[in-house]
Amino acid sequence: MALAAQPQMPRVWRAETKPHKFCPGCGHGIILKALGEAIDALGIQERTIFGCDIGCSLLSWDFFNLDTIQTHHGRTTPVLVGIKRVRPELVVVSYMGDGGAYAIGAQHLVSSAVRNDLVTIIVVNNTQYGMTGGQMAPTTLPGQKTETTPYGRDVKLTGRPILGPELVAAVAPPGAYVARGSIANVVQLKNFIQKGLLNQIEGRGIAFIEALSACPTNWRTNAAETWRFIEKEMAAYFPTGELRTPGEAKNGQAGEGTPGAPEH
Amino acid sequence: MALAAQPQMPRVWRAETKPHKFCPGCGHGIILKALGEAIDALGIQERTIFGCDIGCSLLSWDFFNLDTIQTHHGRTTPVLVGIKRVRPELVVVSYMGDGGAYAIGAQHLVSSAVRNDLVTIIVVNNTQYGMTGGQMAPTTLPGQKTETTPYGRDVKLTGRPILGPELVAAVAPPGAYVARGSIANVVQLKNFIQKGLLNQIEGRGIAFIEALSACPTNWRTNAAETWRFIEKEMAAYFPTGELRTPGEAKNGQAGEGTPGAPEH
Amino acid sequence: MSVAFKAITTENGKGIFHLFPALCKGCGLCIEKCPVDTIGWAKQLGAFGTPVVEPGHGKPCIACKKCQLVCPDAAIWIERRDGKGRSDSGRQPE
Amino acid sequence: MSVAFKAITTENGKGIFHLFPALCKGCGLCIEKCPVDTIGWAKQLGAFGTPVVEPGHGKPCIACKKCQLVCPDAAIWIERRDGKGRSDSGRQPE
Amino acid sequence: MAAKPIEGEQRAFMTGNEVVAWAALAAGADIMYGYPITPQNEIMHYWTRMAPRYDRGFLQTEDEISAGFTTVGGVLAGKRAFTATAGPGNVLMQEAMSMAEMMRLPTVVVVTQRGGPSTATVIYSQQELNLTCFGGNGEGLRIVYSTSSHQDLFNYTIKAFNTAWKYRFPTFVLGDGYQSKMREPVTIYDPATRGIVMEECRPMVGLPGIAGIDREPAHLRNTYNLEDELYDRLTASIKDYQAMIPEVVEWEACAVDDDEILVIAHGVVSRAARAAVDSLREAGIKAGYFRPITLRPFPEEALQPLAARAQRILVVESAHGQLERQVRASLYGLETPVSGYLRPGMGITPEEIIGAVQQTLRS
Amino acid sequence: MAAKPIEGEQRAFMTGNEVVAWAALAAGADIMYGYPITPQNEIMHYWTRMAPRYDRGFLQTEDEISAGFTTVGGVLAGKRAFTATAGPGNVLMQEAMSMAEMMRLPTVVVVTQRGGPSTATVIYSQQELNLTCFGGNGEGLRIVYSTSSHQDLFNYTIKAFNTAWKYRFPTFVLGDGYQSKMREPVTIYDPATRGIVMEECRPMVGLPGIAGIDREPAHLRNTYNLEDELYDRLTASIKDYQAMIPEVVEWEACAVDDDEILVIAHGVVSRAARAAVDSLREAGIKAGYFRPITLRPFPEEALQPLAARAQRILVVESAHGQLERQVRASLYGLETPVSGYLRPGMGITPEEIIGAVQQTLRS
Amino acid sequence: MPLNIKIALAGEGGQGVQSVAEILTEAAYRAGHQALYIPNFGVEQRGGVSVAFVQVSEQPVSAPKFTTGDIVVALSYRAVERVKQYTGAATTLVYDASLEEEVREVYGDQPRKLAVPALEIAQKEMHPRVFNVIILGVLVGLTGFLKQQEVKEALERQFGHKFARDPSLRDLNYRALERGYQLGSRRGAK
Amino acid sequence: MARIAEAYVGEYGSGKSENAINRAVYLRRQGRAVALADLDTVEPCYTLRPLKKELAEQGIEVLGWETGQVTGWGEAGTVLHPAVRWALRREGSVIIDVGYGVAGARTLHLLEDVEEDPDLRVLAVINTTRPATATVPAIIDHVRSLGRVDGLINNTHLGDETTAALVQEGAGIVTTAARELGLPVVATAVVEELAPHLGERDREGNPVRVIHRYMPRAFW
Ligand SMILES: Cc1ncc(C[n+]2csc(CCOP(=O)(O)OP(=O)(O)O)c2C)c(N)n1
Ligand SMILES: Cc1ncc(C[n+]2csc(CCOP(=O)(O)OP(=O)(O)O)c2C)c(N)n1
Ligand code: SF4
Ligand code: SF4
Ligand code: SF4
Ligand code: SF4
Ligand code: SF4
Ligand code: SF4
Ligand SMILES: [Mg+2]
Ligand SMILES: [Mg+2]
Repeated sequence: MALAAQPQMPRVWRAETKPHKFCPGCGHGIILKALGEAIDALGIQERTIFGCDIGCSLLSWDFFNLDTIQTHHGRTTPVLVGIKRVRPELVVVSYMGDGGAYAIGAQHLVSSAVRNDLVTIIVVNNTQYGMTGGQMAPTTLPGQKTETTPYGRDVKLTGRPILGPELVAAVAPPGAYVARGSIANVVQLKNFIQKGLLNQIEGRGIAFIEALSACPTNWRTNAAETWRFIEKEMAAYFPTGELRTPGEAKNGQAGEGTPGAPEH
Repeated sequence: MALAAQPQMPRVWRAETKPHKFCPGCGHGIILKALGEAIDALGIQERTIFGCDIGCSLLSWDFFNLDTIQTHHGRTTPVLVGIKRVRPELVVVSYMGDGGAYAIGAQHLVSSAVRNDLVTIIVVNNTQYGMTGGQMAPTTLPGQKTETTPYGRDVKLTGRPILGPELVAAVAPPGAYVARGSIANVVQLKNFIQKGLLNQIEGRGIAFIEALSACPTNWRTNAAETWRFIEKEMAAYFPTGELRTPGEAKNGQAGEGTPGAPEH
Repeated sequence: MSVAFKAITTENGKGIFHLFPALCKGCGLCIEKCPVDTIGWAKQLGAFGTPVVEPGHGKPCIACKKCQLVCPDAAIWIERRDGKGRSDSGRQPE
Repeated sequence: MSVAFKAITTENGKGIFHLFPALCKGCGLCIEKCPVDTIGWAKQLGAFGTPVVEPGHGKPCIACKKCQLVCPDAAIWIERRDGKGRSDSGRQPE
Repeated sequence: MAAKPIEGEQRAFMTGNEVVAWAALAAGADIMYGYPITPQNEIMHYWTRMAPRYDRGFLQTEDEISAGFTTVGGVLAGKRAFTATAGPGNVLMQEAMSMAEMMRLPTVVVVTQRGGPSTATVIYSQQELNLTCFGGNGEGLRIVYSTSSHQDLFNYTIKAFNTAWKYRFPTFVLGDGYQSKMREPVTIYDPATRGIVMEECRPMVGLPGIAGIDREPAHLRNTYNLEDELYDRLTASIKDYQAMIPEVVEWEACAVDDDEILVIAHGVVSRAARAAVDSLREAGIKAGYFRPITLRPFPEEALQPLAARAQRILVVESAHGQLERQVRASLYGLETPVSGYLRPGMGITPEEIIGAVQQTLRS
Repeated sequence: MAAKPIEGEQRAFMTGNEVVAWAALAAGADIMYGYPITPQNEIMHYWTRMAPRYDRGFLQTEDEISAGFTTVGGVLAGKRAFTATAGPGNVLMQEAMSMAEMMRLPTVVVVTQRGGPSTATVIYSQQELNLTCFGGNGEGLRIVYSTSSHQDLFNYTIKAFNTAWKYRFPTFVLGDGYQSKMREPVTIYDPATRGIVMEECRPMVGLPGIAGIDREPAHLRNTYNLEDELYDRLTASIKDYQAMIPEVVEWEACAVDDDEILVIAHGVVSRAARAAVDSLREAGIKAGYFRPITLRPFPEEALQPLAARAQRILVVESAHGQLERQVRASLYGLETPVSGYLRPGMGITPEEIIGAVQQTLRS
Repeated sequence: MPLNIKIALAGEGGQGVQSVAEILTEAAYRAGHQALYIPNFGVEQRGGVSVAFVQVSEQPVSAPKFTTGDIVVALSYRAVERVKQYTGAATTLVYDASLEEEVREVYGDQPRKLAVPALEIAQKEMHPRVFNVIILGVLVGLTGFLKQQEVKEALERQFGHKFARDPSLRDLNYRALERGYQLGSRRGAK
Repeated sequence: MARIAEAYVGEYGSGKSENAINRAVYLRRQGRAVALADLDTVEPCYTLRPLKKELAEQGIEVLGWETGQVTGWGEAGTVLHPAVRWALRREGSVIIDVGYGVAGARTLHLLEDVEEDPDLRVLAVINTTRPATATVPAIIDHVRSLGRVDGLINNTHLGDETTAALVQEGAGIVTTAARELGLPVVATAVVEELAPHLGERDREGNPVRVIHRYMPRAFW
């Protein structure tokens, strides 16, 4: 069937497991398409390891023609850091939800950022815990109803939405790449992810990309409302763009001296 | 012994347990003096709960005439948040080392900052793990020799010193108080701590104070070298001052609307 | 490649609209994003028993590929009728 | 208060230098911080078998209280000879 | 405080997770701290809906470590605080519970067991027995109630608060995903109408008066310098634990007068065991039934004579021998052959147990 | 790779922690991941000093959770990776080890037991037996070697890597703070000179060739949808575990031909037990000695006949009955009276054991 | 009687107790004995009393710590109290002569005592730093299972790099060892 | 035969699923083509999924995943089956089991055409033995919190302990509440064993629907 039209899936997608298992209209598919295209563009399929978390990201455990490890909730980055330290030639991608990244795994995120670990972390911000049925996440918007904020997120008691990339940018050293994209701008998102992979490949440092995503199932939104929630509500709290690109100096960061402890 | 001279310990210090257990020249004593004076000044001895971590901070478990709970490594803030949520009239002070705060307890620090928990956190930055004999901490300076960086901290492999207050400032909402003081400026440090306690008392939000401290034992420094290390080496990486004071608006933080999920 | 998907192919305006019913989940994200509102629900049902989409419900397609871009399931492939569509990254027809 | 500490009291320059040997650990932080370098090691040993400190090794004390401020063990209390030293916060003599 | 959540008694039909939420309300729990995990989620969902109405607190923490330590904080402050978790969350909960074990803090944790190890399944198992009874780096100085029905979930959730605050050992209500999701009738009640007096919750920090002036400060620690100090501390706790056993231990038995084979099961599996024993008796097979309700302390004194009298013992559990190991250790010295019908993570029906009994008797 | 860390054999006088570091070097360990904690610190300290010389890696992580999961990453990548921890760190280590247990990952963890529960003491205990053998939400499908001397520490650290990679169960070397900190003579050697061949480490991810083109991708998971899927997975692992037991189980016994009282102890306490038994024999008291070396799998087949022959059994341990519970469960069916000399967190001397034996014989 | 000796040493953090124990045990090991040394290490080491347990024997050493020592050494005020638990009827208590008063208070008329003026000798005749080497000498003299030469070699292994930089240090240490040896062997010879 | 489209909403554990299943079976036995959609997004794997095979054998098309089909129901898996979203576009009758959740009936929003479907009726299932819906005011509050509701179903029961009197008592409470809400009571649901005691209509005159219990089997 020589020239029959075929879906323009990224080459690294595993067609045998498609259609994938994400809900209709789930942002995960769009983000994984952007990731797949970035991997294709860089030609790194042979040396890329994909790690997914517990959360809806785990549904991608058989998504790619990549060696893949599905880990524990919040623990994907440490597993991949463990791999990267002994196999630096591999490109490791840590894919997780906002709960895994900013709640239970926050110490790993902070520490990998501080160490400037050579990993590319992609965090799917869907403003709640998708897989467990829609509880509050650190990213939940003020007033947003979730299963654990049935009367709306009360900022006074539970805080305001966490700004993940801003957090990473505050602690990551020069060489880090930090950005926030959105499924509402796929070309930009793919570009951010590709730059993030390149940052790792070129050994400059950590790459952290948050992707604003959609969870129509738990938001209970139709397509029009889904786009509105991402492009209006979420965008009001989570500005997209690049926060740190390698080469750029960092405020309040002293030079590269090595004073060390006094010698005797 | 009516008018015999007595040490000018803060009233809230427990004289029966003095001399305290910290090493000669340890910065902990100076910071706890500043804290004691701040508590005295605010007259809150009766309602203050002191929590100390595992690390040299635990040596303060019987330091004050305050109800005190010594917790686990990195877990002091959650314990005190647990207390504060059910006894909001109490003033809770979470006292810990840089390892407890920025390594094993980083998820709690980030989350309390995001939630704007009403706690006052004091982190003693002595650039390493004092209690366990001087291993690398997230705060260890580039090139500094520790028991786990015997050839000096290699920035390429282990990262650069973490900027704790900057991290908290990046995620804490308006109402937060964030500062970095130093035992090299005790008056300022006491002032920061007092403002931090007040921030909690007035219900504005989290208060986070990092204190640059000395660990002559593990630094293997004499008094002159100790001061030099704090005032020169450490100061080069860790600028002192207030990073966030309540009232000040925060960059990139949207207004206080409550969009929530779309209503129908 | 051992897997092949059948396309429903429709020419419309500047574009050749290939829709893969085995992939389309009927989420409607593409419908909302089409700048000329040409995408609408088709009669045909997709793999999951949902309607699939088709062009022809609005102004002619301008082959901007927005729909292809946002589809979470790679269920759309837009070829330009002027033949430039083959420059996409991703799987080529075999 | 059930605890009392013995002081070694020395008058020097503008200050009355009270040193509590049961508290002083001989760390030397005060020595380094004295603006007039008046503090030095005394012969006397403190509670931990270390030397304690005393004024009189440099220029006269200016009662700036820096030494008291930095002492981690509250082992120094500086009174001003003009009597203003009692305004400190903290425990008063009883 | 706001109105009573339950006036008098009420017969109701609900899921097990709701039962737990109602029980905690009825027990006067002041606050729930927790991190979402299946299959306990609806305990939190219901609690968050109802808590504001009755002036109770809730805090969703960043992980189970924090859920455990905030719960520790809540009880230190003198409040009836609890949390709920399962599986990997229960693993993380152990750090705080080991602190509670050392410091004798009356924490209450509801565990809804799921498959293990690791993420495994979110559905069901009895594989968290070892973990709940002996998790952490301590000696298992804990109280663990294993429930088998919604009525149990209600009764023992209330009782857990009282046992915890009376004896001051961390207390666990061990349920499972099936019980969490099942619906069945239950009588929910205001404990007072049953003459249940809730234990007073005395604060351990934040006591009245100025510390060091009006009273000694509370200086609480879990760290000791010397082997001997720790040994003395533990010996005192172990003594208290031993003294508590006769007052706290609970079990259930039936058809054990003349049984040739004694079936031992706990939790939801004990329902199937009970039904199997009834059927076997009808078929003329002399089977007996024993169910430990407290897994810690284990009812070994009650079990020993029953086990000695039987000719065979069959331990039935949805785990690979966790209960069986406990039974063997508790019955050491007897010669009654023990075997196990062990189905890690699988539900067990009466028919299966009947089959296993027949198999055992044949062998 | 750089030069061999040890050429041939060498007699040395050093602390136990140094021994572990040398053993890991000699075994060809590629990397240590870890978080500082007493009393294992010097393993890390020595490793960090020596690793660069022999081209080995080290990563200090943010906590023990990360130490466990980075170790998991290291072995997934096909490298001989290990970590070391103790006490509260061991509690946190269990989350990653439960993943290793489910996914059959050859992680190696050195545990230097300290007092428990909670922070307790940094000194010594044998209280982490339950935790190391059965920690996590699983079924204890692990291998645990309990060492009693520096020579053991060296031998079993090397062996742990081989057992782990051969059988693919998480493997633990269970030491304690006394062994960590004491100095005594030890022979360190290059395994090759003793004919020990290190098991090959095959990667589980990052395999050669393009996934999906040259080969199937490695898609590794620990999550299952149905009870049955999990059951099948566990049943296969349990079968492998059972099959491995005869090849892996290890123990030591002496003076057990005619003993009236059998003294059972593990780890460093077994040294005192051995010395006590020798003294008792000299004094004409027929005492015997048994030491399980693998605590998981437990050498029950070896112990049963010895225990059956004895008139009394005395379990001696620096914990409150953790070994004793295992002994009772393993020996169920025998009637030899078992008692325990249980000293949680305390060192035990031969004199004490002699006293306890005499006490037991008198009672 | 076969050699089997248990020594507990205690002092303040800076007094070099652990060094003495380490040098002693390593020398014993190299001299062909079975030897085991373990420090006590607690959380409150900071400011706590430092204790070392040394065992030298013909047989493998069975337990790392012991309940009663043959020789117990107390080098500071707090150490006197701290080592009481290791002192039995047959124990020889070695202490710095400056602690006479405390020892009398805590031990009453303990039959076997050896007061050593090590602090005074170090401060007046030598250097405060070699205080612990004097104590080492005392123990070598008192126990008699090591030759002075063996101990000197152990000192070389421990401090050789320092001696190389400043040869006068070697002489100082050897003198301290010798002085202690005399103080100890006089008593040991009894 | 007219197309029937009904969505069952209500409290967690109110008996929505049981009523939805029975309704689907009833319609199927009338010879209709019936699709039963599992819209439970919070805890789906415990509701319809285990019964899917059995219902399918009766010719009911169950829209929703089977537990074994998606890895990730290892982690509860709220993953919505695409067909569910489009349930209202199916030919034949559609019965929708709407899971509980903060969104209440707003979950229906996940259905395409939900606003336009002329046949759709949203029915709130009420069990008065549940504390949150035990009294008239409680029911009114609850139903108002759900959003769109077109009718009530009295599903008062206590499992095996249900009596006809209890059901009748529930009918009284639900009917009173319905009157205040201005909504019809579409039916009183009763298990088959008790159906003879009630007859065609309950004491308030509401039609009686006979319920066969499917759900308990979901667990064993
Ligand atoms: C230790 C532990 N705690 C809790 C859980 C339960 N759990 C599974 S997924 C999840 C949240 C998922 O949310 P997020 O990370 O935001 O991913 P999403 O599903 O939204 O993509 C939780 C809490 C778990 N599996 N392990
Ligand atoms: C879970 C756990 N991991 C590790 C330790 C060991 N530990 C005790 S204190 C400490 C580090 C202390 O460093 P820091 O927090 O910086 O405090 P400092 O002693 O420097 O004041 C560590 C790693 C522990 N007690 N618990
Ligand atoms: S629940 Fe939300 S995040 Fe998860 S697959 Fe469905 S739409 Fe995507
Ligand atoms: S080790 Fe360092 S931080 Fe700890 S008490 Fe001593 S000087 Fe202070
Ligand atoms: S290519 Fe552009 S214009 Fe054409 S159908 Fe797609 S979105 Fe509409
Ligand atoms: S975006 Fe894709 S899956 Fe969704 S309706 Fe359009 S073609 Fe179908
Ligand atoms: S008061 Fe000032 S001048 Fe006087 S001794 Fe102290 S530091 Fe020196
Ligand atoms: S700073 Fe205090 S403790 Fe240190 S030497 Fe001076 S007086 Fe003594
Ligand atoms: Mg999410
Ligand atoms: Mg520190």
